[in-house]
Amino acid sequence: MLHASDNYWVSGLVVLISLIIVLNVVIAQQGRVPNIRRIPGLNAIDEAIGRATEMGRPALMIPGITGLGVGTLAGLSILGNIAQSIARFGNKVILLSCDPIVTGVAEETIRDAYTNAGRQDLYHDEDVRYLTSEQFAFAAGAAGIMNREKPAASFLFGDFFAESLIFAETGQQIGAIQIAGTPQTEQIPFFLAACDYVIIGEEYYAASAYITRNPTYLGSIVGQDFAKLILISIVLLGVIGASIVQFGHYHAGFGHISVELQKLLDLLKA
Amino acid sequence: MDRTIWHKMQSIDSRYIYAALIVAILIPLFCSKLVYLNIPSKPSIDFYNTIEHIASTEPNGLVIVDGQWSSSSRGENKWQTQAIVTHLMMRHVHFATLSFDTQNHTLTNEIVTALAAKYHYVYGVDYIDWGYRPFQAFTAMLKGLDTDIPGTVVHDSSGKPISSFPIMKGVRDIKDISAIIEISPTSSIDGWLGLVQGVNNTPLLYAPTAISAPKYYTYLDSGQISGMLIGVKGAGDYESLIHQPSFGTRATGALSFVYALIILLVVIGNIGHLKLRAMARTETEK
Amino acid sequence: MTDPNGYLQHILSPSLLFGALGTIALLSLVFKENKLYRLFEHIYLGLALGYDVETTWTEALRPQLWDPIVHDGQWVWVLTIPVGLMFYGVYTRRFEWMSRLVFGIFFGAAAGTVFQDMCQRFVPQVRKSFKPLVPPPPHPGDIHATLHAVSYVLNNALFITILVCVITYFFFAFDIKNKVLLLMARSGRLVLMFAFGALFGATIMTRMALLIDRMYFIFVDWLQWAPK
Amino acid sequence: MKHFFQPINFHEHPGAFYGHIVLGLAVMFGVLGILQAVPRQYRKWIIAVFTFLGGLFYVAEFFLPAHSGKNSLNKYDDVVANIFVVVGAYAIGLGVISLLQLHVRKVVRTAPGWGNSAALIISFLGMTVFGLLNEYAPHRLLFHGRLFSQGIRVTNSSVFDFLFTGGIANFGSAIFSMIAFFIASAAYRAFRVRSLESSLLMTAALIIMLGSVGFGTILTNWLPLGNDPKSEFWANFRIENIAQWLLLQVNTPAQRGILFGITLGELAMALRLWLSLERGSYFDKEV
Repeated sequence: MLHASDNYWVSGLVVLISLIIVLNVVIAQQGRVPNIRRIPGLNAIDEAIGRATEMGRPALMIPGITGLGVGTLAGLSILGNIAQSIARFGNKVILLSCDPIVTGVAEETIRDAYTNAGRQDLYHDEDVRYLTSEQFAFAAGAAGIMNREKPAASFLFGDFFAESLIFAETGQQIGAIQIAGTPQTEQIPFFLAACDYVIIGEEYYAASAYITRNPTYLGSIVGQDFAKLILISIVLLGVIGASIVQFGHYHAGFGHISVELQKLLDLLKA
Repeated sequence: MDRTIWHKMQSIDSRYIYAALIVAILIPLFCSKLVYLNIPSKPSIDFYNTIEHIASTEPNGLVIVDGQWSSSSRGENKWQTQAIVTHLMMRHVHFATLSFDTQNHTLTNEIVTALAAKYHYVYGVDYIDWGYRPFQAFTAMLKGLDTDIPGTVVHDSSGKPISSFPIMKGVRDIKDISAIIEISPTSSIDGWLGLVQGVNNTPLLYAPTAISAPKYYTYLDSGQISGMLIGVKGAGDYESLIHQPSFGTRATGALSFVYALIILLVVIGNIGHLKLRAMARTETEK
Repeated sequence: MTDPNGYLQHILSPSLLFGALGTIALLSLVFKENKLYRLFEHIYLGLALGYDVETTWTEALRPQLWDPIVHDGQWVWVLTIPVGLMFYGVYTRRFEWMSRLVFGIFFGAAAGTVFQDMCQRFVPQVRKSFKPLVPPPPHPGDIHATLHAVSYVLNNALFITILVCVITYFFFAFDIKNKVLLLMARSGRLVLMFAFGALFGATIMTRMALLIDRMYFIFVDWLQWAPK
Repeated sequence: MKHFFQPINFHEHPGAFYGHIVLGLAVMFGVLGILQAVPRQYRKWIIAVFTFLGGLFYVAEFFLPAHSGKNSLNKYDDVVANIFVVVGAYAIGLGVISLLQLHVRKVVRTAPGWGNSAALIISFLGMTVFGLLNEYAPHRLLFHGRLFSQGIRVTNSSVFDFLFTGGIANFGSAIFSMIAFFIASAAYRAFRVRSLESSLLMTAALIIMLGSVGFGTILTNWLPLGNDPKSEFWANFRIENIAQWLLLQVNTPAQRGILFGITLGELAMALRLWLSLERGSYFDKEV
């Protein structure tokens, strides 16, 4: 499906969901700020930061291994909020980046975090390091740095792939508290096995809302929940429709209805 | 409470685990005479039976062997390729190799030429190498194979027109192809499923890495894929089916040792954990 | 060893020796971080960065900037240079905001493709979830017709139940008090754990095959101690 | 105006060629100068406008009605894609400066570990130089002589092959295979009957493992393979078929459920980015 005009029902559904999200963001920005449920993994962030400060060891951050995409930007947003708390505790951050542009954005994000916390004196250029764009060379470099700098806390938020277990298991073996999240669901089993706290699926995109309680994020979450309601009802209606169509094979009387219903079901066929 | 046996059982140092893992791999690597308990899985048997059926019913049938793997997944795909090509040559089935990855073209050729010498397979008569095409041409080539194979492939890897070879006599389009074999770590088989398999219901055989196999079980159920060699165990299965044990068999043996080690470790860890929990509970009850 | 000189030459052939020493050094990290690992870690990072730079020229800048300008006279591509320089505002205080400007353009581009991605990749998944709870008419001559019908309906019912329960777990803003919904959310998380366990198990074989292949590279390809 | 941007043959009109370049650059730097001169409080608004424009092309290209698969913007797809590739490629310097700055400083100050930093810099220069030489003059002979009583010829491409196939490819496989070690230790530690969730994680993993290896499938090998219709029912209870059923009927809907949530999260994040509604330390900063 290259263009919206290929199937107006599909693109219409996406536009409807987009409008619902934007509407809820605007509503929340005008004061009606909703509340959201607890996300277990994220309560541990303060505990991890406290521990790192007590032990006088830095905190490690990795914003995933892809370029500037929506997943990486969500990760940087979370890491920026965490860095601000770390700065307030007067501790050091080491952020390892796998993409030149992400390095530039990360440098500004961490520098702003320290400035907002009034501790720009603690921020050094070497705290944000670009290693390489090659997946496994980056993993080798990160594992080496983790073993040598021995961070007490490790925050892994972004797009991770096969190398995810190298970061997580290395962090576990140097005794760091690890909190991880990624939109790549195939890697969540490995974070579950090796990290202390893991945020799963859409919790990744709800993390910033949960940490900052910012109206824009909270409004967006409400919009996403409404969208989920719509999708669930579409699926259930589809299941009922498909069942009736199947039932039509047994009763001739249903023949006409099932043809119409089949057309309705195929509206969402890209 | 000094470190009791139960503590030790639930917190074995990782380095001992890694040393045991290396030993579990090296034993089969060095002892090629060891006999391994291996039961071929049903998808492997279906793969084998499909080739056997072609060998007995279509003596001049042509099979396409498409390779998309490179050295990064040679640990699984190399041994699958070797077992498949061995079987094709044993049963004197004609085949044409094709690659959409430069490294694959050299790696596959190394395997085929080595086996061709052993089975006296003649280039141009028993087998042919359609050569390498850039991946950007993948979709266009697949569509072309449906209707006009000589026009789409045009020349073999050495540049000679393929219609000049005896093996290609009478091969016009996909109806003249007995089966398609896809050996790949990626989901490139989606192209064959979407553009070629349905045209003439040509049997499609797939040799993926173990990690990408689950996505395609649905196609096994629906019959769109006729057989599947899953990872290096698929290669081991196939070697035992054609009674030609090679490294695939030993690698499958190593897999069995490694899995046994992991399951043993999980059991030990749980025994230690449950015992300590029971002791702690009796402690609190006192 | 039939021919010691030949064997020595094989062992010491540069490419093979470099690869084998690097493999041993890098894998030694699992036991303990050591000097040899550190050296090959830095060599690997240097090589990878060098390769980044080389491929940036050969696969991006030469074919899409240099050749069009020099060979096809498309001088207009030179105008991308000032935009590219804006990145380097990050190193100055005065032009720092300029780097945000060009980063912003990239944010916009990353966001702009989301509509097509959702229509092309996601909505078909919604469509494929319309699984009927009424079995299809049986194939003629199928002795297990009722069995197939029952398994068809049960499998589809299970599929839809799991799908809806997992989605229910990801509700954040609605304060779920209703008992049934709470149960669905809780069971959604449990099914997720079960699915993640299955995913973990399905990944092991490929990862182990990689280590077996590295052992093959060291003990068969290089040292030739183990049989081929 | 459009004529101004037309290609100019460098050999026939060198003057016009350079003239257009100088004029074009002057205009570009002029625009940047104007942007720089704009009062500080408008800068955030300018960034928002450029972010919106950055995304507008792809949104418009998708939503403009297409006739027989094409709409008026499709002919610019390649040009826009190339612009992002070329401008993005310029950022490589950010990476090189960030990495080399750290290591060159270490070497200059002979700080501890400077030897490794020197090795990094030498490898970097080696791969860059021989990578490019391999592109432009692969077969140039660098050295030939005798080693181990055999003549050897060293060319640019053989040095590149030493660094790439010998180095990068093997090192990549070595690090990739390290994951096998970590899977074993992670499984040992995580698969414990500690809670209902970890028990479920363990059970599913063990079923899949037993279903994919020899000694596992033997547990249910007494059941029929299921080739003929009569034995088809019992074949379902073979462990490899249970494993396959788990991956098909439990894992797939669970993954799809996650996908529903994640895709909505991506859409919401993308909308906030595109419309500059995003908040957080990077976006709230006064510029």
